[in-house]
Amino acid sequence: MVYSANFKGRQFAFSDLRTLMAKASPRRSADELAGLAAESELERAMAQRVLAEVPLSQFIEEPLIPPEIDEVSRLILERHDVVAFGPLSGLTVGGFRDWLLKDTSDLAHLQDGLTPEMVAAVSKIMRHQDLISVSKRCRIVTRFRNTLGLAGRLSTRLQPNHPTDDPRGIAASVLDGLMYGSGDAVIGINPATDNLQNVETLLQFLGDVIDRYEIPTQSCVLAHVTTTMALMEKGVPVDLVFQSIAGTEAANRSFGIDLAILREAKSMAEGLGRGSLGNHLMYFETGQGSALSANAHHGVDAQTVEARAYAVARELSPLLVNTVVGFIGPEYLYDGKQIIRAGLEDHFCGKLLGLPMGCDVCYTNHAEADQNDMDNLLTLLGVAGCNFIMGIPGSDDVMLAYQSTSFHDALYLRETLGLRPAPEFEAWLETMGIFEGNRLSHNRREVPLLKQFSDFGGALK
Amino acid sequence: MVYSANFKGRQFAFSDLRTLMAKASPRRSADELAGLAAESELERAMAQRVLAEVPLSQFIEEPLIPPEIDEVSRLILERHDVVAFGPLSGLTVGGFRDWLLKDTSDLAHLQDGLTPEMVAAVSKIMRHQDLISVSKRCRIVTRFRNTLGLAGRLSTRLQPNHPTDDPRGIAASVLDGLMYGSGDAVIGINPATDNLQNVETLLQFLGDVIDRYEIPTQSCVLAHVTTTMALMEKGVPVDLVFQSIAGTEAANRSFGIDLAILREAKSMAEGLGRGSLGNHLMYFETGQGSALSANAHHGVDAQTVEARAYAVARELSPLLVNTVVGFIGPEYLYDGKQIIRAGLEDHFCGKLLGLPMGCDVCYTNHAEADQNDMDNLLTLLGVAGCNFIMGIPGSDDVMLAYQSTSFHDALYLRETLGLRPAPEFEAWLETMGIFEGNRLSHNRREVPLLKQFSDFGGALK
Amino acid sequence: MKDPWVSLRSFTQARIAQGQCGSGLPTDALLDFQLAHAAARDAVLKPWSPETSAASLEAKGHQSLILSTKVLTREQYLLRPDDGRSLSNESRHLLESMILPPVDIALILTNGLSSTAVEAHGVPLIEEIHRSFTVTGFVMAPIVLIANGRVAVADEIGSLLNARMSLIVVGERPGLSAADSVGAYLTFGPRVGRTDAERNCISNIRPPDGLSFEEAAIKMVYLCREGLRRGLTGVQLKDDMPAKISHLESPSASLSSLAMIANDLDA
Amino acid sequence: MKDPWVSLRSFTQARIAQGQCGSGLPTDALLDFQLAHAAARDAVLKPWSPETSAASLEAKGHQSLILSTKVLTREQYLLRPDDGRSLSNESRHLLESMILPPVDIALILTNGLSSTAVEAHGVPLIEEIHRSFTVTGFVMAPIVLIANGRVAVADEIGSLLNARMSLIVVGERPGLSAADSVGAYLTFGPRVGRTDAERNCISNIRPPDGLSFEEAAIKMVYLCREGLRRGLTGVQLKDDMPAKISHLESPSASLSSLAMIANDLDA
Ligand code: B12
Ligand code: B12
Repeated sequence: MVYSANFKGRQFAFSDLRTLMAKASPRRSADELAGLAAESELERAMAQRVLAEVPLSQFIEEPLIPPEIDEVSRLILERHDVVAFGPLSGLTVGGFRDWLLKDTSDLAHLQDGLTPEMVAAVSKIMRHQDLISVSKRCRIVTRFRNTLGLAGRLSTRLQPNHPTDDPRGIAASVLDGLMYGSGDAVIGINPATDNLQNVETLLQFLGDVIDRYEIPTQSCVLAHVTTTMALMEKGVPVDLVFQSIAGTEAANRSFGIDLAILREAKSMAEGLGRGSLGNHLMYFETGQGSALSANAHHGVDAQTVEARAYAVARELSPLLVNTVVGFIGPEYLYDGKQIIRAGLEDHFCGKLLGLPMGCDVCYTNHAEADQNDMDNLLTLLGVAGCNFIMGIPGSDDVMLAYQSTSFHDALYLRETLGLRPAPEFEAWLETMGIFEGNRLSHNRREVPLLKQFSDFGGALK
Repeated sequence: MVYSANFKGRQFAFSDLRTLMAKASPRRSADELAGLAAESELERAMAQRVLAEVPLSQFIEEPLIPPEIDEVSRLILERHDVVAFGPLSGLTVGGFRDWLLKDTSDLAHLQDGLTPEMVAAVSKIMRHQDLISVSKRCRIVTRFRNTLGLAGRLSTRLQPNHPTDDPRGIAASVLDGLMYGSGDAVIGINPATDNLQNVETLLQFLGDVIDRYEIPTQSCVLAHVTTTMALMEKGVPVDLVFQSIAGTEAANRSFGIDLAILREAKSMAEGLGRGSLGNHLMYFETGQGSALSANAHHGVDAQTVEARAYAVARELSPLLVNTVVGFIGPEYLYDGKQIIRAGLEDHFCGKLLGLPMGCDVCYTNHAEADQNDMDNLLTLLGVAGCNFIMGIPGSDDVMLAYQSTSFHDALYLRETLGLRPAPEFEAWLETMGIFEGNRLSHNRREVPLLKQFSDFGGALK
Repeated sequence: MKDPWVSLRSFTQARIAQGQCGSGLPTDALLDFQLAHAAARDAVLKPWSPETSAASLEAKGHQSLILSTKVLTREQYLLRPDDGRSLSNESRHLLESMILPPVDIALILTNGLSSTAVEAHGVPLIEEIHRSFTVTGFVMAPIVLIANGRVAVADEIGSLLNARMSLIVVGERPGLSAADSVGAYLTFGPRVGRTDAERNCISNIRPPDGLSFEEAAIKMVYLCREGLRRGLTGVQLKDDMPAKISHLESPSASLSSLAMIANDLDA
Repeated sequence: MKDPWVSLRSFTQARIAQGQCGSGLPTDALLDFQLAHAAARDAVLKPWSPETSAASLEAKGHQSLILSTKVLTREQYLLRPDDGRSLSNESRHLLESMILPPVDIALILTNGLSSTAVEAHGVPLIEEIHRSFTVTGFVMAPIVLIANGRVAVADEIGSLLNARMSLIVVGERPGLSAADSVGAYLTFGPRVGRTDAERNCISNIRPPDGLSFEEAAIKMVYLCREGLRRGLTGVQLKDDMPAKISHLESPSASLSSLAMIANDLDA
């Protein structure tokens, strides 16, 4: 196919689909760093026009990364369901956007017919309001010990990190989070050290808390997947298996993983049979720029590679997936504006591909962003029906050194948009006297949890 | 009072309340242009700390602009209601923020106890989420021929401007707007020329449309107030009286107005008795930077001067007030980020001061902003309970040369947040076959209005 | 996808009858918009060199004077309106050093926010204005061309040119559909410190979609006559010119309109 | 305003028990946050001059070598990680021209994303590492100091220094509550093109709230021993060092820990 068009006598030509996709991307520093970005707003607008005319089927004909050299491409092509694609097969990218806006059904059923590249392509020609209103119509529900992703619900990952993994410090943050109603998506610790004994201690601690207070939620220690596998082999109880993933085989290898490892980890964890309501038990994080950072992007723009990571995730029926959107830094998403755009894109692409998509609404101190940008993205994602966000004491992750959403942010969003926690967790919060009608209870300072917790496991002595 | 504080041994001192207010303002180009802005983020953060400690009553003691030289200052001080202020009189600015967030009542009753400066001050130490959640709790309802500002409602001004005021072109845009459900706040034309006969023709035209189709709404031609007065004197029927206003006497004089003129215009229009449901009939537009542009800001920061304009508006019990937030250009609000912040501030301040606050969510081509920024602000204001936004065909005002919200934008917002037009107008839309359950009707292409309109007044022949 | 009333587009440049997909804009319309925005953004930073316009005017027999403001770049122009409102030191000294006889009108052209606009319409509009004022009997100062000016720079220039009235033609900010719009602002008794309440404005001059040069010039002559007679411009000077004068059937009708104005006022 | 469990703050720097106003953060907490953010932003652009550190090391009897990356400014550092990953031409030529004997460990210090961090901890940490490795019998290359480096620059340096293993100490991005955190990354067989899957990491070194220098150094020695023995670093090299080694009762206990490692491995 030839990709070109004219504007006032000026010819704009794009050598291939990969180049066209990159030039059609809304501006971001990652693509500029990679030398793939449009050179002017005019070139970008022209690329979007040309892209709108590309038939969706072209993405099957012209893979952006050859399947011969990349297992993610192979996965995408093998799993593409021609029957499900049927109703869309005659559409162009532009026609697909129109179709999405016109249709009024729940869109979750489309996933098998779509490839990440198709979804990335359509997102590139969508305004924020399009991304929001279409995402809102994709509800993806998953279950382990509770039910996540229902309409009108917003869940949170309680993230109680500590710079030395001191169990007392972690316990203090867990308590804080629970007292603010956080933790229905997962209570998930990033371990400061990947030491096996340390990770085991943390897993035991979280397991004990969940058991003792009968919290309808799941735990996770976000060590490298191979570390978690080593522990499962030793018989350590594991709820969710975490891994950072990316959209190319080479990028995943730079993370020390491949599809086989992930599949193996999943089946090991399934063998433990720890889910009570369902068996979704993988947890993945992603983020635009990680493949480029590993020099493993094959000339594909950051947003498209990101969408490809969702094909990896989809293959493993995860409980939770979130983009850590502003996590890495300004070399990939320069400022609040770029972070907000990327957050909405990632949420949209993930949802359309059938993922239980959450978002770590976040930024680092070296990016041009602040809490106000995060309030914007947070609110927009709330409207768009995001499955979950993070909950970190006062937004300040003292180990990972970045700012994400706080327990308070979740309260704000729930109150303002009338969203509620996962039903099982909500019931627990009411029983424990923490919530009272979707708000913090007035007698929260006297709830039994508070007293008990201080005695718990000696941790807080 | 002395305004100063220490940070790690560094002393930050602010010479007076006016300076403190300016330095505590979130960054914007207007204050930088005026030489009033904080010199670093650190100085800004320190100014916010010091400001948080200032008692609200200090704003009465230390007027930012002396009442001796400014009638707006006099108005503010004279109208300040000590009884209504009572419950707040012991609070500092910081304490006031806490109080606002803690309180759960409708806040509309506070207005008489508050001065613009107090409200501006507290807004400066509020994050976007604070501005949104507090604004949401202020419902200000006004009436002329319909009921505006009810909870769960979102109205629009239909703005059918044309570069030569050609009635056929204007009629075409009016039809377009009505067919998309726009126009319950007002059908309001900015006349390209201030020629008396021309303004009269436009007024007649709008009056005829409203009468003929019995549209429960009001019309306005946004000429200079003295032009509108001249026409009223001649007996021309006028629904709403429009004027741009600013927050200082000198700035208003540069607009060719003062309080006396506005009061006179209001009583002339009241004399016409054209409102059927109520007698709110003034319409004001404002925007940060206009006083500075007229060199009439007296060293006060742009956001505070803007809030003072609301005291002018409040005095005249308007039907509609909106900030035209990104209208002037990058010298006052540089980019999407600054525009979004200012939009949320203005809406918050206006609401807290008791105004039926709308927002012209907009930007110019010389600012660093785009439709995505506007989608953000639009959605955030929808969540915050904004009374109305603009409706312009395809966002493109072909006479004023800027981009605002479109008819489609209003549909998006209504659908996504479940907001509805003013009840009387909603009923009309259903009767006319344009809407069907808060959405465009499927048989919209056959509605009688369409056929009739083409014959109307010869305009569209 | 368009709506059935799309034919009404012949009456307006407004983006009406675009159709809809659900509550959204159809893709075509959205992409058109983004393209227009990209093009408009480019237009903003485009510089203007008054020399070319001076040469064109010269060719038509008009003398002109090139001045400069305190602005050096387009970026500065956007962020520092104050600099666009004042003459550079050299230009001020130049004017101060000239001995100028009193005149009726100081006519000024600046690119303002749109170089595209003054490139498209600047010279013919200035010519039309000059012709209209001259036939009506006004005494004109040399035409001033100045890059990167704001409206209020006409105050300083007008007073230094010893003019009773200043008339500045300025590129209006470029819109999405039209980047070529020009405005004209009149100020009686120009001097630094005048406010906008003391000016009159004629906006959206941009044939064929906006006001024509002839209509614009007639309106200017009308307002100037009135303004000079009453000794003021601004909100107190209402534009009550009857439609019969301004609605020209053909460009050549403009002379008779001008005659009407002259008669009206002299009466 | 604080919550009753505020005393738990003694266990963590995390902003727990802040209290609430409705669903919002109390004003005090919000303003604290904004102040911390303002301060952290300043820290990011702060440059670092390796010369001062070199002098301090010299004073303690350590030789060091100052190199440079392709990065010239902090702004460039932030936007061009690729430049932070490669040596400047001069530095590369310098190393290429030196004749270097094979060594076990190339020890490198760079400010990375936080000059504050390396200023606070760089020299004492490097000393502690050097001491620990030396007592355990490793042969060390001259210490390299390099401004504006990324982790992967250790690949190029390590290979040019003819080292079996590279160990780079880098300023981690500054957080809101701590701008002084340092990380260390180990790579067996350093050469350009190594991926992060082939490294090990020890992070959050920043006494008193993070890891102590002694504990960090012991862990490094442990991982290096293991890595050199097995001929790899990265995901396949799991940190299974028993807690009894790493949890030091006192700094002076570190020598006996090191001895334990040496014994463990030699056995
Ligand atoms: C940014 C970051 C990432 C980014 C890196 C991409 C990038 N371009 O920066 C992403 C999100 C991709 C990432 C991924 C992972 N990370 Co990481 N990451 C960080 C973080 C927050 C900052 C690093 C930093 O400032 N470096 C300094 C700058 C100047 O150096 P740089 O050259 O720009 O950055 C390089 C390194 O940071 C390296 N890197 C990043 N993470 C990791 C992890 C390991 C084990 C290694 C060897 C290298 C490495 O990648 C960057 C590009 O080469 C640190 C926490 C901290 N406070 O430092 C955790 C941290 C280093 N990561 C950690 C982990 C566990 C991981 C994962 C293994 C998680 C997982 N289960 O998949 C993955 C995979 C890493 C891999 N092998 O490639 C741990 C390491 C724990 C340990 N002691 O081993 C840390 C300490 C955080 C934590 N406790 O969870 N990470
Ligand atoms: C920006 C703008 C404003 C801004 C000006 C502030 C600023 N710093 O720029 C604000 C919002 C304050 C404003 C206010 C008003 N404006 Co106005 N404005 C414009 C606009 C959109 C662009 C002007 C432009 O690009 N100028 C070119 C740049 C390069 O010059 P500048 O020196 O930077 O700008 C100066 C002038 O634009 C001047 N100005 C702006 N509006 C007006 C109106 C009049 C009558 C005068 C004399 C001067 C004036 O103010 C600026 C600062 O000095 C034009 C529409 C257009 N397409 O041009 C309408 C326009 C000029 N404004 C108009 C009107 C009616 C008004 C108001 C009288 C409305 C009212 N009822 O109050 C007020 C008051 C104006 C006054 N007397 O001060 C009309 C004029 C109609 C006419 N033929 O007389 C126009 C054509 C739009 C319209 N049709 O409604 N305006």
